[in-house]
Amino acid sequence: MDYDIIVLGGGPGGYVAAIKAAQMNAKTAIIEMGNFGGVCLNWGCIPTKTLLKSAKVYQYILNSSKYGIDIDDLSNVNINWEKMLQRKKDVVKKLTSGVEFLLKNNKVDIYRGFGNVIDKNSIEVNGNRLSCKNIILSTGSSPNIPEIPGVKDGLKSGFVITSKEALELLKIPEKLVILGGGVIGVEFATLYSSLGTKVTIIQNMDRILEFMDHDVINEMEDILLGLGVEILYNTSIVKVNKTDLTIKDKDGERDIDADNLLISIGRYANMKGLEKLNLETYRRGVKTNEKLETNIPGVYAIGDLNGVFNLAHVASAEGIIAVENIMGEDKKIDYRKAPNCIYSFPEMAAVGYNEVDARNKFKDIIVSKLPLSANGKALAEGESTGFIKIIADKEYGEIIGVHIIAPTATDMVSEIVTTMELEGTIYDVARVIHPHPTISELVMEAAHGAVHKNKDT
Amino acid sequence: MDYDIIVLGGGPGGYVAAIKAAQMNAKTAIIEMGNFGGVCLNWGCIPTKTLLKSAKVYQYILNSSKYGIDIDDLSNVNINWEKMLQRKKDVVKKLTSGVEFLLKNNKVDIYRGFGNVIDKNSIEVNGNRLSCKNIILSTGSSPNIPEIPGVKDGLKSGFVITSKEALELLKIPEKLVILGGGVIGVEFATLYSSLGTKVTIIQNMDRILEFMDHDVINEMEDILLGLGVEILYNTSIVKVNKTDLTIKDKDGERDIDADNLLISIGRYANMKGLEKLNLETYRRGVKTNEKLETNIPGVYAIGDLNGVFNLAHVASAEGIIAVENIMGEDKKIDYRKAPNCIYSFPEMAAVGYNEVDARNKFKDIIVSKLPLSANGKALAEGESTGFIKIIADKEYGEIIGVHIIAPTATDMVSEIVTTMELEGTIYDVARVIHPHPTISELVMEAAHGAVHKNKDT
Amino acid sequence: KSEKPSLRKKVLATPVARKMAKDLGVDITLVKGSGTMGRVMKEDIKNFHSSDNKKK
Ligand SMILES: Cc1cc2nc3c(=O)[nH]c(=O)nc-3n(C[C@H](O)[C@H](O)[C@H](O)COP(=O)(O)OP(=O)(O)OC[C@H]3O[C@@H](n4cnc5c(N)ncnc54)[C@H](O)[C@@H]3O)c2cc1C
Ligand SMILES: Cc1cc2nc3c(=O)[nH]c(=O)nc-3n(C[C@H](O)[C@H](O)[C@H](O)COP(=O)(O)OP(=O)(O)OC[C@H]3O[C@@H](n4cnc5c(N)ncnc54)[C@H](O)[C@@H]3O)c2cc1C
Repeated sequence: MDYDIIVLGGGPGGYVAAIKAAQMNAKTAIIEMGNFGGVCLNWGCIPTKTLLKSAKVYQYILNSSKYGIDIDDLSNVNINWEKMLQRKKDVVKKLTSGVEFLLKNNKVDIYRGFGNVIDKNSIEVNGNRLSCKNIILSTGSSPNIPEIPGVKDGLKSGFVITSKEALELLKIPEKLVILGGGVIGVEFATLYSSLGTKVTIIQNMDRILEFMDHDVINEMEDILLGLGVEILYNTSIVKVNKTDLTIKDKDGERDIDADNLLISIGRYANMKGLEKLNLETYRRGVKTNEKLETNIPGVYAIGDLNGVFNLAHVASAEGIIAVENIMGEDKKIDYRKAPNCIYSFPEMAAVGYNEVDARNKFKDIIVSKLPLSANGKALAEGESTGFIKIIADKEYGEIIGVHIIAPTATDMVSEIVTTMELEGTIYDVARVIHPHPTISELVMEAAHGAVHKNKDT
Repeated sequence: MDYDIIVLGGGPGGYVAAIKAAQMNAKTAIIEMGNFGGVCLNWGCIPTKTLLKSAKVYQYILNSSKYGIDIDDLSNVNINWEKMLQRKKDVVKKLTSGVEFLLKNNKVDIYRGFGNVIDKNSIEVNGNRLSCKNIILSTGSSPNIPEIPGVKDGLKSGFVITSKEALELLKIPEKLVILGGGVIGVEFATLYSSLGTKVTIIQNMDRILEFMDHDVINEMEDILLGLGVEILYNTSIVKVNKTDLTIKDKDGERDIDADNLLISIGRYANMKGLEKLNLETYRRGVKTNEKLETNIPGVYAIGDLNGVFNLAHVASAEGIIAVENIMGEDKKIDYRKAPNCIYSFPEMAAVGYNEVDARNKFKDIIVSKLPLSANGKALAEGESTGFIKIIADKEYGEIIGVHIIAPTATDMVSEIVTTMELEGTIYDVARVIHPHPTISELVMEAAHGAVHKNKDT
Repeated sequence: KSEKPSLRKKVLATPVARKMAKDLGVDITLVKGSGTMGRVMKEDIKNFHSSDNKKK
């Protein structure tokens, strides 16, 4: 046996798993055909957030008068797109080389090339066959491309793009159409409309962000409209032409033009190189149990490949759990305690049940919601759009869901995830002395509100 | 008896106490001679943070090129000081009227005027004597003024100012000298140096932020120096002249000039109107026990008046505990779980023990520290100055102190305060799935680091 | 001094577990915790209670 564990794919699932394995003294190898960090560091989480920060600064400049700063003529302010992209490249480079350093430092053997799984104990890479006791598959996902006439030609000509190309356009489009109002669609709508692009989202149902809490959906729609984004509901694309597209809604068909059409309608699991394993799959990817094991003993599937949550931190958490299980521990993943975020302006962060699901699942729940406009720090920051909503079960007051829209929502939600991990209640959170003035005081006040409501009934 | 509880002073201690009392069905009155919200809403927490946000936006504009935004000529960018002050006024007004609304809404009787305490069961206001079973004193604090020759005249002429005047200067000073390198001094140094003022801090010892963790002190010094602030250590003011001052250090005396001298060397408890009670006091104010009761049964003292921590959220927490104790519950304040913050660029937030105190108090501790430059979100934001440091006791891994310098530190620290409230350990926090990319991931990673260190030894 | 031997050791438990133990009359010090560092979780109280009931 060459290795105790071979990890296939060096994204946030794979590289975290490999480091964990090595730290637990397993002889470990990782195989990566592209760049370490996978989609997340190279074309996902990090590059989008880097550009979004630039867009946020640009928005501050456009709105500076509100803060008491006068700019004589806004035509003096210009986006230097090349520089923005360069900053993104620099950040990505720093982080990906950091990952490679960490892998080497932890004595993980690195193989660069396409890994072809021969059977559950061997993988071929660059003509060499490596043997191993266990395999962790973390090959990630790729964007779905719909079968719409003209899309293939559009992809070739560069008119149709995926999130990857949207991060390295030669120039900022004047008009961008986004097919799909999920998290990625919403983030790109935020990014480009903040930079001055006229953005249209085409959505095949009557709302965006399908699985989110309805209050989040409603507020996020308002936020996007406020940025000037147009959202076409119950609309589909019939045909993609050279520089425009034909859409269809209940009133019939019409053409709209665009500089680019961004496709963001979900992702499919990367199964290339895994064919020989005969893995059991389901709609979203490779089927796994709570321990992240596939139908083949000793073979684990983590991250976007199993498709439960397409989120980097979930991939990493799964990677650690898979390794711990291989090393003889008995660990399970609890997807209810995995937060999800949107890096819009303001940000959205949520964890646990949304209100409707909570009502269906629990006998009695308490819902407490407060607007950001009731918060001193939010007013001081001049950013008081948003809310915090806490959902607790009535019996013990245990927190089972939280939904936050706030400028720092993504950093705030960790308080709640930690509380849920420790089975904390609204009574606990209401008592915690939150610093003043902070937006996180609203968490405390919403918890107070929940305690009150529970008394009344 | 007119009232179950009379609250004297309508700051964040008093108004929160009054509302809590009314909500617990006590017949409650509040007496306030100035504006509701006290120092905090009117001349403290809120106005400073409002101006600091404007200053932060100004800094973004000055540094926009780093984010890929070119401004042709920075002379086109001008601070409109009047507008900045107006925004501050608007925010303050909104919040103070909100407080008054809340008091009325909760059926608290409001008396406007100076309250003179006659004895432990009666207070005189506007010539009326109100009787009550319990009194909660929350008269707050005022800035210390040192007995330096020329200071009194300087205060009259407007050359010497306190934090209150520093929030409504007619123009931004070109040169500001700040006496005292505590939290308030550091925040005003941040504010004015960000707006272009040449700031000098005069400190009578060899470091700023006396009681903070030494890593915080060192990093904060670097941050201030980076903003162009000059810090004169082991220096004192000998004499204040009309437009300059004479300072003294080990090399002797010399004159430095300034547009203003800001005094921020701590605050003293407001005892006016309390004389007849014969309250026991100590160096920092009125002496209280863990239940917030003074030496006089039925009389409680909260907030800056007892001076344990001069922090608004501590005042509010004490107010609630005082009320609960009056209403027959048995509650105690735990100051170790009260966070403290500095709204510098980046922010600082801490809770619990600093490293040196932790070493003295506990037999064995674990310290885990990570720089912000190791964090993807911080790099994406272009704001990677700072660190997070977790201190845990070795036996259970319970978290006993955390020190954070980060752009969102003040919102991040609540995760740790909650963890401490729930007696969480480094093992728990390390397992919590923190969203990616966020700065709060560093909390998880520092906890991981602590777990590792604990294994090694 | 040794009236409550089970209280000698500090029990790490979640707020929900503590409340549930109180409601169900379970002595939390007797429950083996499944959480990190042996923290007693609500699941542990539930399991302890139902197996306790079966014994009776
Ligand atoms: C635009 C965008 C923004 C996003 N933003 C966020 C966000 O803010 N937060 C968040 O949590 N998630 C975000 N995501 C999702 C996140 O990027 C993914 O969930 C995450 O990257 C999944 O990690 P993974 O390790 O499973 O797979 P991937 O990151 O896809 O990595 C898989 C790796 O395996 C390699 N590989 C595949 N097959 C083979 C093979 N046969 N041999 C060798 N190597 C192989 C690939 O080259 C790749 O490097 C975003 C995604 C996109 C597209
Ligand atoms: C510049 C500055 C910035 C600050 N920033 C922060 C921060 O960011 N975060 C933080 O937590 N803390 C901050 N503080 C501290 C915070 O403001 C105080 O800790 C807080 O206001 C104390 O609340 P209090 O209710 O005890 O007293 P106060 O806020 O001082 O209120 C006392 C009230 O009592 C009234 N009063 C007094 N005597 C009488 C009487 N005899 N009759 C009738 N009315 C009376 C006064 O008019 C006043 O309204 C800051 C302070 C300053 C000066």
